[in-house]
Amino acid sequence: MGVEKAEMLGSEADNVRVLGNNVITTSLDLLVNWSRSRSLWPMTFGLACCAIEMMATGAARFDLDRLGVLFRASPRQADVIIIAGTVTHKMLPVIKTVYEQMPEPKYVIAMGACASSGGVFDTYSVLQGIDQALPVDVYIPGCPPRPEGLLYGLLKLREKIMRERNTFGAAIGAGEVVPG
Amino acid sequence: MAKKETMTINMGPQHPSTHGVLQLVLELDGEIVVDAVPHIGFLHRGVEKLAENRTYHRALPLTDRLDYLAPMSNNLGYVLAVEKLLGITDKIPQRAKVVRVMMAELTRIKSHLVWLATHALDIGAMTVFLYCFREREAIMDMYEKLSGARMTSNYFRIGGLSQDLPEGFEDDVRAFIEAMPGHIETYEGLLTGNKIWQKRTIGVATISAEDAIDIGLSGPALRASGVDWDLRRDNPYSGYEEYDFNVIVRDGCDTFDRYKVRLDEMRESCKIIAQALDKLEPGPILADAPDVCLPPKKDVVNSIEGLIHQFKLITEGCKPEPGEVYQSVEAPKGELGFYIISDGSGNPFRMKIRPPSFVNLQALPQMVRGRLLADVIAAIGTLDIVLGEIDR
Amino acid sequence: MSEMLSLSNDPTLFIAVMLAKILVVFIVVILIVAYATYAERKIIGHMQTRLGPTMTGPLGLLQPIADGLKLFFKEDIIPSQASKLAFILAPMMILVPAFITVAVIPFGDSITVKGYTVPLQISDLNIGVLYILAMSGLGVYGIVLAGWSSNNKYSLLGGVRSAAQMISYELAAGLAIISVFMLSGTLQLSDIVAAQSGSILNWYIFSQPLAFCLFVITSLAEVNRTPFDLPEAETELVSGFCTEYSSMKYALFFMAEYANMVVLSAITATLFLGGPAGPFPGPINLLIKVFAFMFFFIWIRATFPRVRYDQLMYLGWKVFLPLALLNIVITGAVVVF
Amino acid sequence: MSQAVVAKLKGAFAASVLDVKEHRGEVTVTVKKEDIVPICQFLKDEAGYNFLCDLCGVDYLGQQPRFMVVYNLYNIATKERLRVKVPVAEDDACVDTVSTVWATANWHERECWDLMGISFNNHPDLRRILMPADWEGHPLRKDYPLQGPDREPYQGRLS
Repeated sequence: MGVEKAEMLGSEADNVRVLGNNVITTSLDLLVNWSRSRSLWPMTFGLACCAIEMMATGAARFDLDRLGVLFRASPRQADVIIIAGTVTHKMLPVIKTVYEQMPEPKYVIAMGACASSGGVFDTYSVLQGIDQALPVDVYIPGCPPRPEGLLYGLLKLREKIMRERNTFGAAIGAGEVVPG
Repeated sequence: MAKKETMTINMGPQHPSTHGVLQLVLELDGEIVVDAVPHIGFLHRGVEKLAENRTYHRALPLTDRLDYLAPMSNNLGYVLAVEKLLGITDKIPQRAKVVRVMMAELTRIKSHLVWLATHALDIGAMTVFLYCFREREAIMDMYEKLSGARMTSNYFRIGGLSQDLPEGFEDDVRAFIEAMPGHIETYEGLLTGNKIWQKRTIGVATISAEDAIDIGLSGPALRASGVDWDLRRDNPYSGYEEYDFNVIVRDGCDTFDRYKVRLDEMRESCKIIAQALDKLEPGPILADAPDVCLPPKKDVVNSIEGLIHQFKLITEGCKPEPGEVYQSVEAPKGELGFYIISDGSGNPFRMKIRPPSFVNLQALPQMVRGRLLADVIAAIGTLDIVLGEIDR
Repeated sequence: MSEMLSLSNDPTLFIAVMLAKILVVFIVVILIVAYATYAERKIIGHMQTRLGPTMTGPLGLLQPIADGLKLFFKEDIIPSQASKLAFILAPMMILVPAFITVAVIPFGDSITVKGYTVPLQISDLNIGVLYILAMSGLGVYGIVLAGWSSNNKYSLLGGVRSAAQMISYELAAGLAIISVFMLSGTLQLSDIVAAQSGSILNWYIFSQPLAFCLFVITSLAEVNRTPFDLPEAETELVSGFCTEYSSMKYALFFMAEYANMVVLSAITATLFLGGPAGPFPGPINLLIKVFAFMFFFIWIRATFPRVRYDQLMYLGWKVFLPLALLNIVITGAVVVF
Repeated sequence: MSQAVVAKLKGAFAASVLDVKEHRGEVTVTVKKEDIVPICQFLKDEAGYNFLCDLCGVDYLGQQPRFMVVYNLYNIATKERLRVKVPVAEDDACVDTVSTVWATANWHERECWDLMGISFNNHPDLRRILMPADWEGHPLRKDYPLQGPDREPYQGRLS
């Protein structure tokens, strides 16, 4: 029924058409979104100063583990890549490779001024913002951002994931995720 | 005999234990390292070039981001070099000197804590990591009280300090240095006597004194090879000659001794901080050199003269006479040098930074050749490298 | 004494009871495995002045479920250069032996169903101990296969390390157990438990303290836990043999590690601590002992650094093996004279 | 003390020492580039400057010769410093390597080549070190734009 309805509406995106919007799919989406947002495993991937602040966030006082955040060393097991530090032209191909190695769904957090815009390093070797290469979900300002900033960024990412639709459908191969 | 095949393995730039973005190309024969070639530059941000395009005051924040584990040590090296270039080294007030020493030593503790945390984590002891970060947070709080930032403090100024110590700061420091030796005991309790830790560190990644000098090692890594050299004592700066402290030297040349040297250095730092606290007396915090020093913030926001003064100094910069100086400080990782050439303008003509980690990292291949893969991790940890200053 | 329930005297009931036992044991083990991850994060967290998961569900209790669901719904990557069949097979090959080992562990005395005696044990093999050794020997193939089929050098190193490690420690573990059944005179686990019944002093931990220590340490090595977690040493080999695994396959590895931990705790409890003997009903006693061992494993992980590969080999072949042999000789002497 | 070393150096390499300067208590000796290796060897063996702190290139764009290679030396026994400079012409931007004297010079010289474009004869492994291997140009030269050659500099800035 949901399928027909969506087709009739016509205005809905193609990918929502497959499973549609009904009580079952939305609650399944909710379940998937809930699990994804509650278990965000970032890559152990530090570039510069921000990486130290990221470590501090994982340490005792802020304790990312409370949110279910567990650092994984292999990109294959990670859900989110936190670009923590300055991205140089020499490093960019590596970051792209790592990003491509991550399984879908994957998210990108640009942590700090350098990752967001190049920061103070407006020079020949620095990429002026990782958004030139990767689709960034959350930007965190600061040089470096405080741990609270990173926590807030992760919570914002959670909200964003919770707004996604057709996540269950995408997981079983029907259509694609509609970003929230 | 069958032909021996080696395997080339690429460690980094994305690897959990290369301390950032170091890339090591290892040639392995089974688990034995035949050769290791470090590749650096993945964090090259052009700090030296950028500094040439900025006035002396505006280049200061860049130094925070070199060795981001010890920002105040970098600040100190830079301001000392510029002061030397300007010829105002004698004019720095006593209070500023004492606070500089105190903060530099706190920074040393902070840097060593991160070193111990990551080194232990690399070898597999994860609890030490969290304990060290717990103590580090106390220093971070002090940093924040003092400068408003947890890491990139930018607190020292050419000619003195940016602002005076906040109220109650001395009590915080005193409480910290009273508690710190106990915490160091805890780390030692977890590691020093631990048989596995000893097995993993004693006799690992050795380098003789001769080789160490030849390759340019400095700081704790050199002192653990039995070379008695500490810039704080041998070429004192910022009034270090007035403090009573021991230079820790051990002659085991291995990872374990480098570990012990750094732990004992933390204890010595506590002693220096205690002496600095006793020396702390009210007084000016900026040198009496208006053509060089930025005016106090309250003048900038309250009077037009102060504002113009600040504006002129920031945009045009202070102008040292043409010449060149090399000033080095004993940073937590070794000799941190600033070589600055002035052409008489407001920007440094050339600023070369001598980063200790850059030089220390050169020793890595000869430390790990013929050893096991797991020792590479220990060797990287024991050199205490920071990619921010290696690549600049 | 009523008759033992078997396939010959009441086939329907026998199959029903068997299935019920299997189901219950399976669910219990799965639950323990899921919550062992939670317990590990919580316990290590508290040891490290942290809290561990708190935000997902009350006290963070839903954390393992969120993790599991997330992994289930994630994209499953099979690297193009991987050897596909082996790559898919490997996680199962490591998980299945872990689970089927549970079949021989007695988890209580017998109960009576419709006048028949039903032992609280899925299958009372007369070569139970050998079966355990054989199954834990199978597990290593999963890891080696995973390491080799991923076509990744880190995985390969992890696989090779684990093969060497498991082979050397299997031997020491096996020899440590030999002294136990030299005392009991049987390979049947229910008989070994029976031999330890009566008093707490009959437990083999008291008559075989050396064998007990050896077995606990070698079992740490067999389940790849700190300080012997070399095959997946995160700071050396990224994620070791499971570097290339994502999604559900990775979850299987994750579960296998904890399942192995549960199984080895249960085996240790059975062989040395009297199995289900104790003040409470049998299964609860066994669970208490299993949890105690798991707590011990977690505690070790929070405390010790990792040993190096050559040191591990040295320990296995030059320390544990001779000690185990010595123990056998002494036990033999005591038994004979 | 450093002056004594300079006098000794002048005695041994009279023709090579071009200039001696003192600024803020630091002695700088400018020498001819042809003799840099023997001079360094002399300073290391005879004068005890066993520690090469730093080696870098400086670009004096518009002057002749255009480049200087600067060696900052240190004597661990007497705690003395000395700076040796070598002028290098643009059309022959090439100096003999001192990595045979101090092994530490290896990476410093690579960096100097990478960022300043001064090459070193007989260097064991002269590759780019900080920039990618396929990078064009030498960024620390004064005629290299700060933001790189392919990017228009932002106009609304102060410096």
